[in-house]
Amino acid sequence: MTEGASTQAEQLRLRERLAKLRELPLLRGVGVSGEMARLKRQLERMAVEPSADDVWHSVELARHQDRPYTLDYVERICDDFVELHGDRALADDPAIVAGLGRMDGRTVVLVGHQKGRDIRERTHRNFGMTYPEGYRKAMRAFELADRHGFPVLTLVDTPGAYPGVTAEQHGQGGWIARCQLAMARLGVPSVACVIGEGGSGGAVAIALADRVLMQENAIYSVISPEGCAAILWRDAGEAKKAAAAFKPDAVHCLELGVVDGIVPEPEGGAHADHDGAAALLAESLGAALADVEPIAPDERRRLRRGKFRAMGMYLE
Amino acid sequence: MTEGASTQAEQLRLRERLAKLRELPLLRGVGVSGEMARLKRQLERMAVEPSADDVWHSVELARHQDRPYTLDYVERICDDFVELHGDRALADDPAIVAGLGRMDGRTVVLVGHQKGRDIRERTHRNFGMTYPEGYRKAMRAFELADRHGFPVLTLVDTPGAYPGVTAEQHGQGGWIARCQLAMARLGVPSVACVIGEGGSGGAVAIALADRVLMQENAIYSVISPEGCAAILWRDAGEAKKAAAAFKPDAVHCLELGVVDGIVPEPEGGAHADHDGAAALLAESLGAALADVEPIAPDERRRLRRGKFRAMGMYLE
Amino acid sequence: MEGRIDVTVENRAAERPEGDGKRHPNTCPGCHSHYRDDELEPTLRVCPQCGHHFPVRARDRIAQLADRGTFAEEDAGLRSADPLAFFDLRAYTERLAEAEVATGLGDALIAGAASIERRPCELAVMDFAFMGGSMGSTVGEKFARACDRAGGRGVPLVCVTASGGARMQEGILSLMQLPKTVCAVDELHEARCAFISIMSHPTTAGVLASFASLGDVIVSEPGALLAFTGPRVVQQTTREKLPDDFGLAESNARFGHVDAIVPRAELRPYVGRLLAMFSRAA
Amino acid sequence: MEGRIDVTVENRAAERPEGDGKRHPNTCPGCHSHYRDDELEPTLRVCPQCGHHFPVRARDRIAQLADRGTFAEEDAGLRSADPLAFFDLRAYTERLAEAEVATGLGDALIAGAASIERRPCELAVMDFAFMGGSMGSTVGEKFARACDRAGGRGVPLVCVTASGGARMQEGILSLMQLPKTVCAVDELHEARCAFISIMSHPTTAGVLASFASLGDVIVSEPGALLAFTGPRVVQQTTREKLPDDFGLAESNARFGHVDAIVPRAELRPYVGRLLAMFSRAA
Ligand SMILES: [Zn+2]
Ligand SMILES: [Zn+2]
Repeated sequence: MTEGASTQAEQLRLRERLAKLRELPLLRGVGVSGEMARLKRQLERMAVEPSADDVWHSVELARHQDRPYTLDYVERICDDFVELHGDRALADDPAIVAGLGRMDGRTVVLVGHQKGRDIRERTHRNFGMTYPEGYRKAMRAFELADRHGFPVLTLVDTPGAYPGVTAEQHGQGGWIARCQLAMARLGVPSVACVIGEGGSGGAVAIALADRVLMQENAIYSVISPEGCAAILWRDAGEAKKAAAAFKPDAVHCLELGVVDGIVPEPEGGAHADHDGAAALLAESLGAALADVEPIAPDERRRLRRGKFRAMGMYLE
Repeated sequence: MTEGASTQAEQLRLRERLAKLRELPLLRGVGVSGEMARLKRQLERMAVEPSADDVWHSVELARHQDRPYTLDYVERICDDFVELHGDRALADDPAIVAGLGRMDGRTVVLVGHQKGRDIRERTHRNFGMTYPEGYRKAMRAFELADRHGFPVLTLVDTPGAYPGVTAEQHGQGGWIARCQLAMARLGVPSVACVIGEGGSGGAVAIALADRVLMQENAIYSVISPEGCAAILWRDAGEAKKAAAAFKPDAVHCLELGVVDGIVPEPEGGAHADHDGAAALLAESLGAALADVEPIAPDERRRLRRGKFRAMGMYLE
Repeated sequence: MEGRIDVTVENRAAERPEGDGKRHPNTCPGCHSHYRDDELEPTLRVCPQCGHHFPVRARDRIAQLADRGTFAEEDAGLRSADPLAFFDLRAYTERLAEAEVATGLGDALIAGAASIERRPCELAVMDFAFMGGSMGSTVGEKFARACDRAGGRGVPLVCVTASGGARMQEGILSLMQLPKTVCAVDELHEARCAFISIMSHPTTAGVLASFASLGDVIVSEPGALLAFTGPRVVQQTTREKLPDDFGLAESNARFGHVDAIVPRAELRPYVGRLLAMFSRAA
Repeated sequence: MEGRIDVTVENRAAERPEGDGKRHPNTCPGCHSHYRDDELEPTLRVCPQCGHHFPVRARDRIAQLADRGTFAEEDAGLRSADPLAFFDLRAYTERLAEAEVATGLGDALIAGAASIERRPCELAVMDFAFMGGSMGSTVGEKFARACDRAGGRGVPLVCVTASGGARMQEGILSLMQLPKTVCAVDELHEARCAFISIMSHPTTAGVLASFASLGDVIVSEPGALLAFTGPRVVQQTTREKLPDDFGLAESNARFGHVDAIVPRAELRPYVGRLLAMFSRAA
């Protein structure tokens, strides 16, 4: 790949453009990892509008059956992890994992969606699709974090909240809303990272954080490509076309100000190297946390709200 | 009834003894009602240790089928009342009523157990025996009160929390504990009144208040007389004997420092005159509220905890 | 991935308020009576035969709820942008223009100061006729500003929702209206102002999963569909047998999700009583 | 009142940990093996055949959990009063004296400073052998003081419960130990100290309905009965068909009420890990 002066200039322009869009430090994690080659590759990718193929590649990698899931990262990132179970009311939702973790010599509360690797676990984990009980478990963990001053880390990886009869009857919509509100109210710092599929309401329920990161090949979207295609193209087979239109890839999410930084993945994608992916994720989470920890709790909460209040584009 | 000098002296002694037991104003509501005759009658009753018959009379009146229930009081005490429904998770428990009420030109949050008058309503209200969902509804109302600075009033009238399979599975014990904790944390002032049966954990769940009152013929107890008799006397028929032994009547509860004041009832008991009973209750609730409202929230919370922390008798 | 189940906060054409769209909007789905517009106006668009609640357009709703002449609209000039240059079978900009022409509205939510039963409040009302009441950046921003104004004036916010969900043509930015409006409600809470959420038919997906569920008091109209995922999608994706009243207000009440189901004719005095409860002067 | 259903926070003779009391305490209810005390000691009183967890006396539990020699008991002199001069078939004072002689304990809870896996904590342990582990004023006061000491020293509180409920011989004062211990936990929260609640068999009624359920983390031993109302009373009063695992730890875990079921042999390292999580130095 040639790197002429014009590309350099383009990258610079892009960086400036992104920096203007958001007044937050860019590409947290990328710089920290210190790999100039990777930074270049990523900037190149960003300099050019990702093509429909690029976007679809992200969709495929985000859903790759070998992609690391929350617990794969937890066991690599944490020195110790004690999982907490149950919503104290009705159930323990296996599609969400919550617990206390030791990272860099301190305790954090970690919450994440959990998919299953084999058929049996997939079924058990309900493909990472949460019930209201899962959000209540998450909220209980958030409360614990707030009481003890533990930072909150969330890992987002779900096709979406489960669209079943019982889930609806137990208040799926309401608990997605209340889970967000609980995160908005947190006195402690919080960092979310989309590590695979950031599917709609089920994803954003645990992603209202001080910093929201996204892995290079993760997707974050209001609807699945298939769902979008089925509605707008009246043909679920047009998923690739739909994905290209609504742009769920990390670069576009960064450009739109939805995420604060992109977490690099090892060559070929996170599925190719779980350890490498975990190391890069840990670096990025740590850096993002270090970024928001010095801020006073009330001010941090104000900034957090301000950040989400600023999202969207409209004409006045 | 003769009122010789010795009885007078006895009453005085009793008052002093009670005042020492608790450093709270005594007999709130009695004085306010301004009826010297009733005050005398009550003091007389208190001067003499209530007999087994007196205690059993309370048990019978507390359970009297015509005794006013929470909603009977609400419609007489409140200028307007908007009931709130549901725990936002699973159900609306009809054994607990919660809502916003207008009283003396201001808004309060009112929570109370609700029994039914006829067979159909009794079944619907589950005889005033709550499920965990009922305590969650109460907690939601407490939260609303705290957010908006509304004082909390609770009316206690239950045989106890429902001892059923589903109730257990949904965490009966845990929610009784958490409901108490929610009341302990309240920033707003709170007053509870036992208006009928203060049955065990189901009752105390909503009775952790700044001031706890008890109607003259209400009972407040750790176990039903029948239950106690069945265990200790191995004969549920010995209920009267058991009641005399564990003393669930208002006078004993006041003497033991468990309640802060006794709310007088009309001649013959609350069931004989709902309007009269409501007027006396409203006066007492208002006076108790006025007593705790001027205290700063943090200090009030500290005092509330201190009050309950002081309960119990042991040898050191 | 095999057996993918599609889940979404998006509005679906399938979940239109009056079924498949073949029925005339003034033909009652409950009893099949047919009405002229002027016949339904005096009944607040409630079927005189069977009590079915027909949808109400935003301006009509305001006329039904607010004291005459008190509604002062704000942010009327706000319009949706097209951040993704979204084009499916048609361009998003084209759909927007068409919706504006058809409804006379700038987007799916109107907001402004009002008084209801002589109590001042901020009033925000959604209109399903504008692209299925879908929530994009403009709806989110207008709702958030309504929270700010309520907080600033120290009055309650009353909001009537009617929405198929997030507006997928704005992609991820439409999803971000969930946390955005949640944050706005949190700020309203901090200002100690009440939020009365009135869910009308249908209140679903992204709107149900954000501000609509955060009311201090949540009220619904009879028969309204209140569901994160609508019955058709649930049925299609899970093959479960659906209860007859799946997702309806009555089912939501039974499961503890709404404080009251209030028939339209009683809504105004009911809200008036609530505003009195939350009045600061009192 | 007709059809009265009896509900209570009281311990019932019927709900003894080892059934009807006819079985020898060292005969395993799971596999009917019989053991001498010295056979069960090395296994921490867990049946080597089937894994059944026999009850553990308070001092044995402390020996199992705390680092050797670190437990420093406090409030050992506290004794129950007899506020009601309670007399049923026998006097309460007589029952107390008998329990003290039989168990060598002042009441049903022991508390004091300790360290577990070299982490300092406050440790409170209940003993079912003392009047069914029932909670009267002394148990309530000792638990509350343990909260205070934990808060004062800035260390977590670890509490092992085993209780049939409130002690009815103290009447309403025993019920008041519920709000009292709840307030004590609230103060512990305010001091930002952790509370690790370990529920052993049985943790029921008033203890479950107060402090035991308020742990930051709630752990149970396998097979423990954790119920507000025990199976026999539920069966008698409601005539419902009870599930086989009614009220057991495993059922509680399924319904989301406990964070983990930890076999006794793993309890000490598990608590050690939790203490590390909540350690302030870290
Ligand atoms: Zn009709
Ligand atoms: Zn065995």
